[in-house]
Amino acid sequence: MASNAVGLFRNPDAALAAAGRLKAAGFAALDLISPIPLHGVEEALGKKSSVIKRFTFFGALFGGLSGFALAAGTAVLYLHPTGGRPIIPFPPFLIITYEMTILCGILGTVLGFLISARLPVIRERVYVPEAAVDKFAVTVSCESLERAQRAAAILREAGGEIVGAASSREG
Amino acid sequence: MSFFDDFLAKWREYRKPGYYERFDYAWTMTIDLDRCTGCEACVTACQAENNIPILGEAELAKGREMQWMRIERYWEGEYPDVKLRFIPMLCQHCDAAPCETVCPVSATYHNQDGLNAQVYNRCIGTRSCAVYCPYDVRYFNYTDHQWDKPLDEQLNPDVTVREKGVMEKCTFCIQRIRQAKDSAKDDGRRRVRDGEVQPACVQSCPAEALVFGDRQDPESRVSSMMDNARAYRVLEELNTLPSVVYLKKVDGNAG
Amino acid sequence: MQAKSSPISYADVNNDIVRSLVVTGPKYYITLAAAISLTLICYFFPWFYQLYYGIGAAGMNHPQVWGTYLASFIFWIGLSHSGTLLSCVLHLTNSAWRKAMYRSAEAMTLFSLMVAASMVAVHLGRPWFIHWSLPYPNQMEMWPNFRSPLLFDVMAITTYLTGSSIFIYMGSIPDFAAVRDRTTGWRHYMYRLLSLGWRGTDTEWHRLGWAYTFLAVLIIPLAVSVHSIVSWDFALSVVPALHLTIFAPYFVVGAIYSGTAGIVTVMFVLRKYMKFEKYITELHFDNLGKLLLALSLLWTYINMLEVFTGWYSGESAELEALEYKLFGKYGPLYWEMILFCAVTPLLCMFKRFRTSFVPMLILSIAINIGMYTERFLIVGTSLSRKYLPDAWNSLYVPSVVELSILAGSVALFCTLFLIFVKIFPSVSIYEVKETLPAPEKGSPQWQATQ
Amino acid sequence: MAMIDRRDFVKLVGAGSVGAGAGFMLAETIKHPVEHLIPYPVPPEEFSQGIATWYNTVCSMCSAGCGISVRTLEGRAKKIEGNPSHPVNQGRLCALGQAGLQVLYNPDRLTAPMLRTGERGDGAFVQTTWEEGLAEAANRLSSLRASGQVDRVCFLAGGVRGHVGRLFERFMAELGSDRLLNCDFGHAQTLYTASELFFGERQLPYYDLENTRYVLSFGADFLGGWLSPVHHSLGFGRSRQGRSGVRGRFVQIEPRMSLSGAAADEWIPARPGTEGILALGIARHIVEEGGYAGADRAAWAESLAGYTTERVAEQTGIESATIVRLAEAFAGTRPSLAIGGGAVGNHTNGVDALVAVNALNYLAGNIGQTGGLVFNPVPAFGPTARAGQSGYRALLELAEDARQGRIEVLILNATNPVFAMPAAAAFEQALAEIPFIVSLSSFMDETTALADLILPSHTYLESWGDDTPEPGVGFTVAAIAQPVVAPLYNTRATADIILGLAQELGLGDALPWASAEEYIKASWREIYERAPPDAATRSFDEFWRSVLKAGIWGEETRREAAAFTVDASVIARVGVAAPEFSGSSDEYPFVLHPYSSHALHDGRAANLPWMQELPDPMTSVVYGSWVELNPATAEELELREGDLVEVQSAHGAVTVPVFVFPAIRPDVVAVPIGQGHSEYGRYAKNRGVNVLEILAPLVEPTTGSLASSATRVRLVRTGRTARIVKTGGASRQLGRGVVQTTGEGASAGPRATLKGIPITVEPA
Repeated sequence: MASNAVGLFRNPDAALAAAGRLKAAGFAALDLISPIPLHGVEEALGKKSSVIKRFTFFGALFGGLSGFALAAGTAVLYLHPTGGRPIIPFPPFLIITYEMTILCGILGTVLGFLISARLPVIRERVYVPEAAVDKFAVTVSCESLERAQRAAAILREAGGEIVGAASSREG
Repeated sequence: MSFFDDFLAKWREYRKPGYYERFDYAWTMTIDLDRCTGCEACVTACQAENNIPILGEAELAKGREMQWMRIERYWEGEYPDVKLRFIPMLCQHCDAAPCETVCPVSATYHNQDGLNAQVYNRCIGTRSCAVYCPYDVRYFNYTDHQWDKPLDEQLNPDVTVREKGVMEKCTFCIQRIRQAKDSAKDDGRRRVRDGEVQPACVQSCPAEALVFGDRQDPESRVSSMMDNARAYRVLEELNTLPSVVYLKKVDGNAG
Repeated sequence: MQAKSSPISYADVNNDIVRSLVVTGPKYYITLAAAISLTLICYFFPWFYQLYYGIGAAGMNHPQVWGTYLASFIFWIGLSHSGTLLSCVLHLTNSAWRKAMYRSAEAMTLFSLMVAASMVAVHLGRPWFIHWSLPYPNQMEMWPNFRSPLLFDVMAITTYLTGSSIFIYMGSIPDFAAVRDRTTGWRHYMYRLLSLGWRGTDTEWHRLGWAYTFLAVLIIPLAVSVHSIVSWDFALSVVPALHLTIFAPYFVVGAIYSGTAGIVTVMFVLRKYMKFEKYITELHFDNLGKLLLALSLLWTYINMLEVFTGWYSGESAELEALEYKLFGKYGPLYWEMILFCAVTPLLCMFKRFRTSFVPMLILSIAINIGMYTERFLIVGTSLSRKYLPDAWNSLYVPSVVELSILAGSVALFCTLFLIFVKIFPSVSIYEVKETLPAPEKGSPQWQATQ
Repeated sequence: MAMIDRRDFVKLVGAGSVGAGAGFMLAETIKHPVEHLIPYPVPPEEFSQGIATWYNTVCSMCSAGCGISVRTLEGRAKKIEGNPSHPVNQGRLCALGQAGLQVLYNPDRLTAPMLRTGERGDGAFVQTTWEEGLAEAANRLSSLRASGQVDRVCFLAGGVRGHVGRLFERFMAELGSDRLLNCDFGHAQTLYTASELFFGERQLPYYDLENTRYVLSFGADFLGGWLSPVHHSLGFGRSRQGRSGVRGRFVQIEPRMSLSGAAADEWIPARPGTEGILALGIARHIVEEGGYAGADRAAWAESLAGYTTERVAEQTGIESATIVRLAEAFAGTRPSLAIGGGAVGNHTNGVDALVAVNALNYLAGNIGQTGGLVFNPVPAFGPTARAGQSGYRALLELAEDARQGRIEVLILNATNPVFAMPAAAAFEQALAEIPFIVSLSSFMDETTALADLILPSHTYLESWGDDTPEPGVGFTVAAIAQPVVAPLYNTRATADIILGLAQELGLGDALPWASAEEYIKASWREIYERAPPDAATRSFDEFWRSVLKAGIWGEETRREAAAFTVDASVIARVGVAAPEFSGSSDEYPFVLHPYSSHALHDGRAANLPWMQELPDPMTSVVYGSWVELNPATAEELELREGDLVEVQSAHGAVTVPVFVFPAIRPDVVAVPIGQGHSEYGRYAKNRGVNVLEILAPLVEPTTGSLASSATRVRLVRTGRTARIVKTGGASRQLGRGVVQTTGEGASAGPRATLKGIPITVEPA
């Protein structure tokens, strides 16, 4: 039965510090909820690497190819005489290619973002509304209530405003 | 995957050199400016043959004339040594037509006779072809045109009546070309004879200034006319390669 | 920096912006009603009449087959050019003053793009077949002609519309989340959907940062390409005054120029009527003013080039077209354009001018009038002076229908924008917070949000 | 969205209905009127779907008498083209001829007989039946016959040729009245008289333009509207580029550049009315220095002594050098051809001037030569009605008689004198005095509007008839006119009306034919009998069918170039007086040059939309009238295009917009004839001005025809302006090489090399 602990902090540094301590104490499943993107998160919770750039790249690649295929394919499959002009003129078709590259690049990026950020959310997760205004919350999800209470203790001594530990439906 | 095979097959076919340069005919019109008197018989002939609407004074005052064949007139010199030059201006059926590339829906394209064809029911009326045409020979239906009854009984059933929002232009009387081809087929001939098909303007020209034919046939009259030293094309520097060839007017000295 | 002028706390930001969404006075409803009815009367009814009568309802003739509809199209596309583009550039260069204004700037992009797209439909002779310009499987055995500059347009605008709407949406996901927590009823549901269940965890922020940056990188070249392509509708023809290599940069600069002026206008309106004095300050107008100055100089330079090269060629076609543009029936309009777009913006050399709001508003409107004139001159005069002098027969005068639709398109834009400010946080909550100092222990606002 | 309260609901409904309304409106607005491709559910059996039938007949739009082939589909006439086997137009046709379809299908045609109900001229008519109409007319005529006043019946026929014209003559003869007047405004009466005076026969010679090498045209717009434009154009084209190595040259002498002037190598604006003097100046130079070696040289020298180059130069305003140059070129180039006509014949010295032109041909030895003047044989049906044209003077007499009450009944056919006569002639007022006017016109023209009884004729495309072209083509030709479509309305062929009238009057035994068709068929028997081979080989019916098929019949009757000599008396009376003008030159500084419009001819085509929309060849103006001014004149008077000016003569004034015309003498203003109808259908009515109204009633003494070019006018600015609707724009090339020119003999140069995509055509 899983449980989690939440600690609210007034300012980002305290929250970061708390998070650092928890990590040191071996708590892995940390979430640092903040109203603004925090700097120095990497230092506290370790490096994050993102797969988005791959989505962007392959999206763009796919877009480029399909763009040219679209133009060239149309020209070939729906061919009519061009009065001596080439069936597949590169300069104009490169423009189509270019646009499609960017279009699919953008769509790929969005896809990458949603997947890597695990959005949209289907199931409820721990959330602290104040953290969308001016609080900084650290949430830890643990496998047992005991560990949750330990985490709560750490949070409290790290100067957490409101600290709570509870078991949740979430497994 | 049949689609892909189909694509490849066609692709190989088209990449054969000269596929898209191989035409059935290369219809050409030559206009001898030394014969042209500017009588405008061709204008009325075209209007009668191609169901060109009667616009009325108000539309014409807005500058929306629609006669596919028009006579342009240019003055030279000052009184009393003044000369007036006429030149019949119609769709030049360019081989490298700017209007064809710009049409987003391929409503105008180069057909297998080397004609610059306009597909009325495909046209969505962007009017960009008229912008790209250096000869200003494309005319737009700014509204639905009516014929006071019973004038509509004259309308030529071989030619459609264009609706509002559609671009139209000279077709070299494509309906006549088609009829000539059919009759050639009926007679078991493979090709249309020279002079067998004449657009309305050519047919009517009282001074025989207009000649129409297939320039690929070395015996045709247009070929011989194109060999004339006076042959030139209007705005040749634009490299649109028109199928209408003019013969220079001769400035004679009457002395 | 706002801290200097007035101490704002994180909570204030939320309060103000949520208020701007939920608290709505009668003034807003009156404005909205006015905008909507104007749109109907000036835009849709004339358009229906035109559909019934044919394009003849407009004043175009032969060979002047293009008119104000296309001019408006370019104008709106141009107006769309600063919002997202500027936002991207500033995001990448990481300049703080962007943060308070970029949201509404991007909205401007979005809506002017929509209006522009609608102008295409108005311009067409048979708009009920407009879908033929899209590649879709059909019975006609025909697909669009990808050689056509107009089809480049279709592609470019679709891409740009998609790109900029995604960009603005992504940027506001955290704000939707913030608003979600503070709203009730249907609004709550709406924002819950829009925010995709955003929580604001460090991971989410990290991913958003990456994606946002990638989008910015992709959208900048896109925006440049879009207006280049618009310019190619003209430059790829063989019409004397349009067949110019400089057209693409000319259009892009012009677009950013008028777009930036548009931002100034929008900023002013937001600041005044949405009570955002705290967030939109002299600083923004100062920077925008500098930008306007630079752009106006660039624009003037290209304009001079256009005229000079045309004149220097000494070629009849070029000269006639040029002469008609400068001294023809529409000559006065040309000089009006020069006055509005090349002369008056020089006032931005003075900081006092840049930082005073009303003058900047007037300037920005003047610039956009001038820029519309430029587009009208490009579309409305060049075709009257093509190669065959015998065809130069009649002057193109925009008809009542055209002018009404032009006015109506403005109303349409306003309508869209008015709806926007009630749905989107028109100032970015979290990015504004980023510019604020982090809250301290015992800060008084804590109780406030209990 | 949880729940919707009433207000939201109302909002939604509102939005929805707006959307629906928009959609509906859209659907409505883009609807296109339904066109029925096949108009007949049950087609008549004479046509088969989609296959055209061609009928050969004769064009009646002008007096040239071209042969036409009419393409008919589903019983409707679709297109008029030239009849290739007709020697006059050889398959070609002018704009006016092709517009004949709009005469047939004109929306403003008279559809049934009508009787006047209200006052004259207020256009109140009531429909009636043919029986009643004919009875009404017959009553009038028979009562006059009874009272022996039948000479008070006047038939005003517009110079209809062929046997229909004959029928009129016979009818009037049987009726016992000799008042048959043929008058057609465009008719070149002076030309006939001139050739009668010089050649001794009252018919026009054939101008062999095709083979000539030098044309000297005095005022004759032979490519525009003069006599037989299509045939002349054919000749012109062939003389220009039809012969290898030879390019016919030609000089046009006229005060205002016409279509022919534009085509000419040189355009010489001589003082109006002095063209004849110029001709004699050239003639004298040919006689004196040109080495004319005829037996009658002395007589000519004596007769032409007065016309020294200097004096002629002084009178005509042309340098002596030019005169000498023209003389030498004309006499030096063989064969050459001098043509006179148009405005030259419309001066007070018209006939003399045209005689002078004939003399020129004689002195250059062009008479009877290929490429010169060729005499025509007697027309197939003998001398035609047109030869007996009665001109302006006859109409004045008619008007006078009418005023004196000496005219009881006036029958009008294919003529519109109220429009064509100057206001000074007070013809309209005279008509008011005539108790009973019958009009056979197909349209409600100005004269028909004054009629008491209208018996509308078929148009020429619905009628039977025949024709001999004028001028002839050098050999005997007769063309048949046949209906190409079933009659559209309750109208009758003119001949049928006359025959019906004859029946009513009991002249049946003299005019026994049941119908026009029968009459024409009967009259062609004599043609049939004239041709023995035909008579021998095939029956008349076969002959008849072949003629109907070909539309033309001819016989090789060229007159051999007999040595033609002029009688001394003729030589003695050769001479051209200075032209007279109405109005003093200081009060009326400009000579008015009215010319028949290219499209509208003399106004008869003003009701044809195609012709109204045909840009004037010289000015590109459509719909409406204008006055042409030399640029210098316009500058002097500070007038610009579109300024409305009042053109005032001593006999009236018209208000027209100015058109600055580069090729007109500064002392001449020109106004086209044809517009300014007060009736004549929706396309013609109240459009432009009718310049004929203000002409002075001066006549050419010999023929009594109207000297229509002899009026002086002044221009008074009104200060108002009017938009001249025209299709043409800038009138200069600006060095863009649109129309390119080259020197003579270029055709012999190296072959042109035209760049092109190497398009390969599928091998046969």
